[in-house]
Amino acid sequence: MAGGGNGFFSWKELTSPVSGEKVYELFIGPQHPASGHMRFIVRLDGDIIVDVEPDIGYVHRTMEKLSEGREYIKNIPLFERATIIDSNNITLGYVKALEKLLGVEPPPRAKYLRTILSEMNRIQSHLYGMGIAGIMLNHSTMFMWCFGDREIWIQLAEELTGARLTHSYSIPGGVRRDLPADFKERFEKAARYMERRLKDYDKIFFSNPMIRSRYEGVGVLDKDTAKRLGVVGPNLRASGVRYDARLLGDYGAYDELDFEVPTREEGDSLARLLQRVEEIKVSLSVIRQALEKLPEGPILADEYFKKLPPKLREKVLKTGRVKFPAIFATLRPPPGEAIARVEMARGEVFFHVVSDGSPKPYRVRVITPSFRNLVLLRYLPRGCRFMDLLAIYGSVDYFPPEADR
Amino acid sequence: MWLELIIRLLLSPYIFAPLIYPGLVTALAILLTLIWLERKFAAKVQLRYGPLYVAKQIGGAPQLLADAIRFMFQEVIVPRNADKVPFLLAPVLAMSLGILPIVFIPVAPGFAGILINFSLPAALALSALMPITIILMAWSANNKFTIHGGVREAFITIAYEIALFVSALSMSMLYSSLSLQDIVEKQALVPGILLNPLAALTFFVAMLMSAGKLPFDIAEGEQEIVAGPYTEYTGILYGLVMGAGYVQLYVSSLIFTELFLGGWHPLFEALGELYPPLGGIALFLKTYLVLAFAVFLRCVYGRYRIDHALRIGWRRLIPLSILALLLSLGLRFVGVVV
Amino acid sequence: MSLLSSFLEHLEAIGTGLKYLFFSKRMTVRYPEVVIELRPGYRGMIRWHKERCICCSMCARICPAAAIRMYRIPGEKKMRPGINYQRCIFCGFCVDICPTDALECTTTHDVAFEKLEDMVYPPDKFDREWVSPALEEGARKLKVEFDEEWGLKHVPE
Amino acid sequence: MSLNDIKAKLEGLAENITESHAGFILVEVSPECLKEAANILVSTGFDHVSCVEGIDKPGDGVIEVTYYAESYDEDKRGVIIGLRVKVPRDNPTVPSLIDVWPSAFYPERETWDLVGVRFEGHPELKRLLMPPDWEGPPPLRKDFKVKEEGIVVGGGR
Repeated sequence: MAGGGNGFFSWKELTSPVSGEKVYELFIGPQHPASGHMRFIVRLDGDIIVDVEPDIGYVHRTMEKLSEGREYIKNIPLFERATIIDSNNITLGYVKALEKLLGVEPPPRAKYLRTILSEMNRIQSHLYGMGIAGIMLNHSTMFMWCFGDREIWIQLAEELTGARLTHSYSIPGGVRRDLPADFKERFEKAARYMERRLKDYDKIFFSNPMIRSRYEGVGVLDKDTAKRLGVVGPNLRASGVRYDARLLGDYGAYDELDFEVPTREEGDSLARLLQRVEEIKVSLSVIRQALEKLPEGPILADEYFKKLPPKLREKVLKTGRVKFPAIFATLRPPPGEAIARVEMARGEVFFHVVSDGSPKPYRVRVITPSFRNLVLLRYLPRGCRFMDLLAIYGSVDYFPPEADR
Repeated sequence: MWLELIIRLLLSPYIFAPLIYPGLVTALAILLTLIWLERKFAAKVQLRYGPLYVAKQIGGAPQLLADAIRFMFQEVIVPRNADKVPFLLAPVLAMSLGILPIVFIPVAPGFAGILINFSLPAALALSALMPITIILMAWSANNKFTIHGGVREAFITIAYEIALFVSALSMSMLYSSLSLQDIVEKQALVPGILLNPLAALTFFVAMLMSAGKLPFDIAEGEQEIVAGPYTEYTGILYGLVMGAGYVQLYVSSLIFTELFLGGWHPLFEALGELYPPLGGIALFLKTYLVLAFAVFLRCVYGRYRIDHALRIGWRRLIPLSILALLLSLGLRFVGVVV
Repeated sequence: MSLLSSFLEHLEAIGTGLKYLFFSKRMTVRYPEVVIELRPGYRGMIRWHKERCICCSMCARICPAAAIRMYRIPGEKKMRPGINYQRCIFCGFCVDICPTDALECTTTHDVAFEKLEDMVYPPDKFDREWVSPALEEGARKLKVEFDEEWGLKHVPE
Repeated sequence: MSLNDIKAKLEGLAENITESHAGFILVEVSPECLKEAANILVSTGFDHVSCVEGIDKPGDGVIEVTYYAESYDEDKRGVIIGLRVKVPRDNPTVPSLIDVWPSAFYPERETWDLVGVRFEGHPELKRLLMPPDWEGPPPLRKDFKVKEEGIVVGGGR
């Protein structure tokens, strides 16, 4: 029952109502120690889950509608708030689509800087997810360690962008800040620390037989079902599908960097968590390479940089902090539509921006990875034990605000 | 004259043992310091400070006192659908039953609240009553989460109890006595843990299960069932049920120390002449060490799934404890212990 | 065999816990007593320099949260910006678009308000220095250093 | 997978095939042909949809419903195919494609919730993001207005 197995999948079966004398209905959330901003309607037969209905929307902000009422540039901080722990990646999707509409290409250095920040976001977002997964099993040490070590990446991001989480770093045609002079050296120390800590994580959490017994073989997602359900991110790769929007190479500097996308075959909860650990290691190596190869040059596209008054241009070159040209307040892309896909920490984010030539978008469609992974919360826990629900929830790394938008 | 009488009365084992040491006062002191220590340990491992601002100079040690006062004055809410009498009675019962086994536990030769030759089974039997009160809480609160927790508690109880009793029995077999006092006396030179480490391991794990401490806080299961049987409790009643678990852990640790760690040896030889419970200081320190280790495990473990815990109980602990029993038999046969 | 190896893994986990119990350094920063000195470039509270402002209203136009808005000043022809910190999201767009650097991000971020109304800064109040209340109370300043062994180190200046 | 391949595959079904930009192919079909076209795409290897979108166009009196099909295969992953149908605004009904693409389940439910498009055959068309007692126009229709404040305090622009 658990995790399908034969690749057959039918929504009819999954949505058919379960009831009867033996069924015990529990409402997990929205006011519950572990539910997050959502509710699970769990139906149990003894200790076995027969049905889970995730009820989302508790942090829905109708971002797509709000975005229609604002000028293009104002939507960058708006969409950032869907996932503030992974903010550069989600804004990058929007900025990428906007750049396609505007026909602007960021300079190479800006691409590298975006990549560096994206990967730092990925690391800290994975740490966040692992920490939450830890506390779902009442492993408070994992929770505290992950959240403590996240601080390092937030600190680095703050030094780069000026804000801990809500970076608003990528703008059409470039980025807002240049790299601080001592960034490379500070990053190297942080990276070495992180690599060492990952070994301790392994000893106290991932290799701990107690934790393994909670995760191993629980919530198995096989390759075919993962593909059919349109799952993205580490959850997909832990089931053996080598898919990553970074491999498309159409954003950031990923086409010039050498990195391996790790995959796992098991597809169970442990695989999903270990997948994140591997991805942290990959991200560290990507940032290292990006810092190594970082080209010199401007960080804002020339067509916008030229529009600045000469005095400001000098200042930008001196301080490394971009000033916006006045045109940014009323960007008018030509009518048309563009899509963009960016690999966030939790998977691929999809943006579709429609322009009708006015300074406000006609329609912005955003599908976040958590929303696409939502189906897992419905599919995986079936047939598992009640306590597995939270092991699975933790391993899927579902982030309600991101899904609700 | 009166004063002397009162002092003599106070110092007599029948008053001193249940009231002061190892009884109520010590239990309360342990309760207050142990929870603080647990939080401090967790904080240190997790690279933070833990309770601090209640009294910064002594690391926030009176934190639990502050918490207790807060519990005391918090409103006690009784849910409308709850069965009121058992709901209110169960926490009190849990605390009393938790602390009751102490009267059988000697802290020095001949120094116990009730001195009998069957102190080991008597103490274990009394502490085995505790789960019933937890199930009573769960049932009377009439809430889906509490009932789920109560069922879990019932499952867990039968899984650990056999192992707990058999491993204790293996020690009494080794020393051919059911009296804790005799068992301790025979460990004057070699503590029991060296002779039968297997029994010590099974007893310790079963003890963690009985007290519902990590990794076996399954009945409480905060992440799944809010607080299990304790979900509906507030104020001082919650304080009682939370304390009951720690008291139970204290009692089991006392028994563990007497069975495996040589009880009041070696300090008793030096101080016992003066006043017997002074020798019990060694017992106290050892017990505290056991307690500290038990609560330290919170930093290392999460929570086992219920079927895993049951499997550990039935498939691992029970066979291992029977093996420990055989080991004891073998040791007796060889004549290691007279 | 698997029993033994799992026993060893248990021991390793406990050992790691003990290692951190005895040999570890806390990462907490005890905030009101010490304050982390933020690096220049941090996007904190926004300061307006009245004398540099040319009243172009670009800041109000780009503000994504409608926190900066233009105020009509009685007796003056031009409108001047004021900010509402109930709404401000500290994106710094206003600062970046200001052509004359009349707006500036300070590194003060820990300001507290007693009333919601206090968070509205019309032009006459907007031109002011920001002081961290912790520093005013005499907190020590710490600098963040990176460290291979403990991640972040907070060293006094 | 190029534009011409798709054109060849969907010969006769599609009303219009355009490539908006590299890697983004828009295929317009009639609602009757939607399922057939989707089946062809699945057999071509576009095994999941990332998104279902409804765009309200009151000017044309239609709602455009688009399924964005993606593939995990290495040679096709650079391409997104948008399968677009136009349905009348006053009765927007589209056959549900969850049997073809199980991954369309939640996006379809969301589109029903926020744009008000009915997906025939969808077993669970109930509120997903909006509150269960929500009434009134679907929020992503253009006649649902969000009031935005002007940039001047005490008066319009």
